[in-house]
Amino acid sequence: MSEMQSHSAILADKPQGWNRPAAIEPQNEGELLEVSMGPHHPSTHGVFRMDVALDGERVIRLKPVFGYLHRNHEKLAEGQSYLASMPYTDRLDYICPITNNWAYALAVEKLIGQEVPERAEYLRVILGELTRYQNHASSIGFLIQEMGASGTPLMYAFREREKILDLFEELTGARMMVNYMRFGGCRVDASPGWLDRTRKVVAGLSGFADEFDQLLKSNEILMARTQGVGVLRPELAVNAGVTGPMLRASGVNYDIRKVDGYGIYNRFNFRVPLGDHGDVYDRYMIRMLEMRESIEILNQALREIQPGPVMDPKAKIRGLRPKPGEAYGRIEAPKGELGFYLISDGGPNPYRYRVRPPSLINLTVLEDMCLGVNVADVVLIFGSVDIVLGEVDR
Amino acid sequence: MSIVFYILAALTVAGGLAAMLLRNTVHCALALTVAFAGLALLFLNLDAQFAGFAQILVYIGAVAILVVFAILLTRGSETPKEGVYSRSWLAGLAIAAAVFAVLGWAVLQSARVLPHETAVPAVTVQQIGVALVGRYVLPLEIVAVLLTSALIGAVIIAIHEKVGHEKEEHK
Amino acid sequence: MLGEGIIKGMVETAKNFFGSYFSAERLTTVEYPEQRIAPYEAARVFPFLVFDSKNHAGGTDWESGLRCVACQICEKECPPKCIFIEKSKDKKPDALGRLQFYPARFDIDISVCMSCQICVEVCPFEAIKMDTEFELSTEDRFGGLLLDRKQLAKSNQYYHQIHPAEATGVDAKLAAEKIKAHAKVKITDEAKTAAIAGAGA
Amino acid sequence: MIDTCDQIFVLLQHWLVSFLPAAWQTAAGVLLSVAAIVCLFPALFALTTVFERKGLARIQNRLGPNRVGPFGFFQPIADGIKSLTKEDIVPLSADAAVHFLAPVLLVVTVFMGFAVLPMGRNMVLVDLDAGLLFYFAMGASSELAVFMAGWSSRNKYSLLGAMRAVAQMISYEVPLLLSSVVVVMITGSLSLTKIVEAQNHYTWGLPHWYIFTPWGFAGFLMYAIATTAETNRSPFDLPEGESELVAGYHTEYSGFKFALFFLGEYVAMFSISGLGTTLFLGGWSAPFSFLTWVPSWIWFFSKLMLSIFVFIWMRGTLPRLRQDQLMNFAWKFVLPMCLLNLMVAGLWRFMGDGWLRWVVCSAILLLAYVGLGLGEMRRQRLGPRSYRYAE
Repeated sequence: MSEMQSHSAILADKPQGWNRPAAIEPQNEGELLEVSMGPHHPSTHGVFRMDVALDGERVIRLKPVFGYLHRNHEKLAEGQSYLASMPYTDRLDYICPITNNWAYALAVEKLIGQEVPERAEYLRVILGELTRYQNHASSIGFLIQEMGASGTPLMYAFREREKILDLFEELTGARMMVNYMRFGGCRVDASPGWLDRTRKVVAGLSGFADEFDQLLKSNEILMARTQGVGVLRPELAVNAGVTGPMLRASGVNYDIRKVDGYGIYNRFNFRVPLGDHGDVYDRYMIRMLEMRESIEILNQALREIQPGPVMDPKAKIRGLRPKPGEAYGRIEAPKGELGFYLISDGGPNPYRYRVRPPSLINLTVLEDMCLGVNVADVVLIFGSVDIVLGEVDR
Repeated sequence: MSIVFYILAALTVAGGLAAMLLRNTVHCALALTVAFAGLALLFLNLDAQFAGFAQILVYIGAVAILVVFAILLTRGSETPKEGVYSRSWLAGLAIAAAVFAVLGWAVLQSARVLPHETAVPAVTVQQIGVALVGRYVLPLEIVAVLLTSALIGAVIIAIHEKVGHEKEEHK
Repeated sequence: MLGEGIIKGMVETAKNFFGSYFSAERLTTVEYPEQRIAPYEAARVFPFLVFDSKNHAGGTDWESGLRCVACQICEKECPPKCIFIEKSKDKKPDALGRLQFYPARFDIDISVCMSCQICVEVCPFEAIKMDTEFELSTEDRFGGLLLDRKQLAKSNQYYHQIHPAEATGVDAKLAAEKIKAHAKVKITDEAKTAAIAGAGA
Repeated sequence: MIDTCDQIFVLLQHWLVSFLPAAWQTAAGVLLSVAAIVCLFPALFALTTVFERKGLARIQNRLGPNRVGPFGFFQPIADGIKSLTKEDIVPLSADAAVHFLAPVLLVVTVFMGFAVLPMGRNMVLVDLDAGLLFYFAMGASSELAVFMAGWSSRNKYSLLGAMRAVAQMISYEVPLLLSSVVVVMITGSLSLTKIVEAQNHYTWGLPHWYIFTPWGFAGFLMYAIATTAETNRSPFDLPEGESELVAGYHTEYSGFKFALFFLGEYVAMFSISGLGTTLFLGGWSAPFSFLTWVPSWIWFFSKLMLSIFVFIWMRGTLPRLRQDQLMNFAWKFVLPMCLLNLMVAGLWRFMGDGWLRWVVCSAILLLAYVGLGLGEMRRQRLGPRSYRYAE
């Protein structure tokens, strides 16, 4: 009871202009059913907790509680060399380690002024888009799983993901903890055989997207469950710093691949799908459409990639001592804007190391989307945010 | 009067008593279900299949569930501290006695009118149906209209309450 | 609408149901203990120490053939700090014939190791490599997972077996270095004699 | 010979009973049949669990259980031993008596339903005049068991699950009854044996099953929807929706009591599929007149297993509805369709033979289906969307 009151006190303290939906006043405080969903609830993607106050099955209050998976990532990184943090970035968003590597490498390269050879850039794009594809596929799978489809779409997604992970393993030696990128390129070169196998896998990916569409796109139950549920208005999304497919599903055209054109993204032709409603269905569909755009980029990259070095021969791997300064490297990770902010004081370790995790920042709007909905929709909205607890808690 | 009748009667009465005397309201409701079941079994014992099964379907399947639902929705499942017995028990007793008197009178009246038959009449469902829409169609329709209007009334009351709450919320 | 989406989905699952009996594309499961897939050459699990069985010191045992010279770079660079090295007091000749320290103790706690391969990358002596052995479960949670240098030592042949292409490259590189070093030694020797001769003259 | 095969279980029972004194024969016969049902359906349950797991696995491109016995078929035995030997945990604050009674009551009521199901020619335990009513009375009582389980556990998830389950079962009881009533209207009897007999005729080798009439088809669809909801199967499995409520009303049950719930659920599925078979799919009658030599019980059980297969198939495909959508669906779509179907069945009865009644009845039902469905979708603003691209 006291916790509830203290929570309403926090609500009252929210700054003006936050555009929070009018807090729903329960008819009778005593009749609220307080349920602590998590940290070992089946649908919280690991160890996440939601303190939910229910009036019947309607959500009156929702307080996200995280930190159960806190591993002190940022402080650890400040105590060790620049290189030693690279394998730890794999473990942030462990569904898509490649993009984490990329963002960190980008930040350090900015800090030390390092150039990246062209073939390495192509490899980064290929791996990054494969990562995006498998992340979107499995996140949709998890979403439908939470809707109660006994895991069928998830298993299909994992079947495709398996093929992509096999490619990762062949190239980098590990399926998930790839530790692939280095400051100034990539760790190992891709063999022509690997590129051929990748082309073969990519050729099969659109068939999988079609299968997924066939299975779910026009399913009436899916529409009934997701359309109009968990609407995120574009103003709120922008104010809260939401990025990635979630922001684009709310209709805001913001894709860092287009905005920054980091790496060599401005060489590729691809479109950015936008949603008009900002509900769970839009988030689902935007991910589906982005998967198809990823296939486009992959086809172009695999066509254009040329032989060459994958690592700048002058680049130092270990013993980096950047000049004092700061750098912010950001990429369009599958979940949103992933940024690494580094301050160097000239020493071998970063003075400050900060991650901007898209999962955490996208999660901050959870309560706003969940107020007033049925408790069954909470897990759905939560699933549509697409988070990985490793990145939220770090 | 066979031994089965006495067992069933004892079950029914025990269920009824427990429904009155138990402290936990949900237990009371469950005990009431036992009484309903006993009654249904009594009907079956009399070879009145339709009445017996209808009793189970309606009373156990619907009424008992509605009772427990109502208890849960009003948060009555916790045992009140000040005891479960109503202070106006005297009035309740009077009403119960009056109802009992009326029922007893009716039973005695009908017993006098009906001829004493030893053989149990075999009543099929079809006969019941024909009787309901034939000879007793008027009472059936009256009851139906009454129930429907009660249903509509309940819905109207519920809608009014909900609208009122929403207005308060908007303020 | 009106249920045709549901029927479409049902058709799709039926296709997958029957497809899984015929198409290996669909049924990707490998029944692990009975069926195994060969690990990729790049696969990495935990590090091991390479020793040359026919080595410079003339010995064939693992101890004298270890390439590691206890420079402790890997210990320093290891992100989770799972490597512990104790430098020897005395020196032994290394692969190039130079006198070097050797690890008196070299422990890796594989319960801490995260298989990141950074030790391999930073090692200038090609002494530490990644193994592909993954069935390492043990009943002893602490002692059993703390590998000492004897457990870590694997022969160069083994290295060739698990990473053939990479090992060949490493061997070639080492051989080139050896030739270079010998040449250097010769040059320095010649220079020395020349200097002595010069001094004499 | 064919007759012997057909009646083999009946003859077996008579033969076994004939060893007893005449006074005991009736009672012994009943006991024997009860024992047969009580043994058969749990065995079928065990088989179904393994089929379900393997079938779902194949739908999801997995292998499914394959470790215990050949192709994993001894898995249910292992599961059974496990659940028997597991500790029976009763939460400290639970209402112990009610907590214990709930699974027992559930299993008892669920098994009672089989008493009136004709599983073959002359194979019915009690041929009640009001058989259908008996069946529904038993089905309705199982709701109480679910409520007792949820309430007595003193767990919020259990209680929410129980409330959902009971609300759902009550709501779908109405369409279930109404969709069955059409059959009663046409047959003019509540006795399930008479209903099967009425369907056991053939024209041009094709059977007169009720599903092959417009009202029967519509009734069967509504019945199928209602049974799926009634047995808490996907897509109506909200009461145990694990992503929301962990396990619903049996969250706090472990060991053998949990196994009883599991058993009760599956046996309810069998019995309600059996009833659907009896009402709409001709019960034990053969699908073609030239196949009537196959024993009747084989037809009954193959139809039963077919419906179980469809249950599993749906579970592998469909996501779950939400509580309010479930209720809306019941009251705004299934119920009106059932009521309309009642009228159509009356029309069918009084229009007499001829093609006209086929056209009229089908047209009415089809129009109502499309109209109601589209109207509902439009009202809730559901539908496929198109997306724009930013270049």
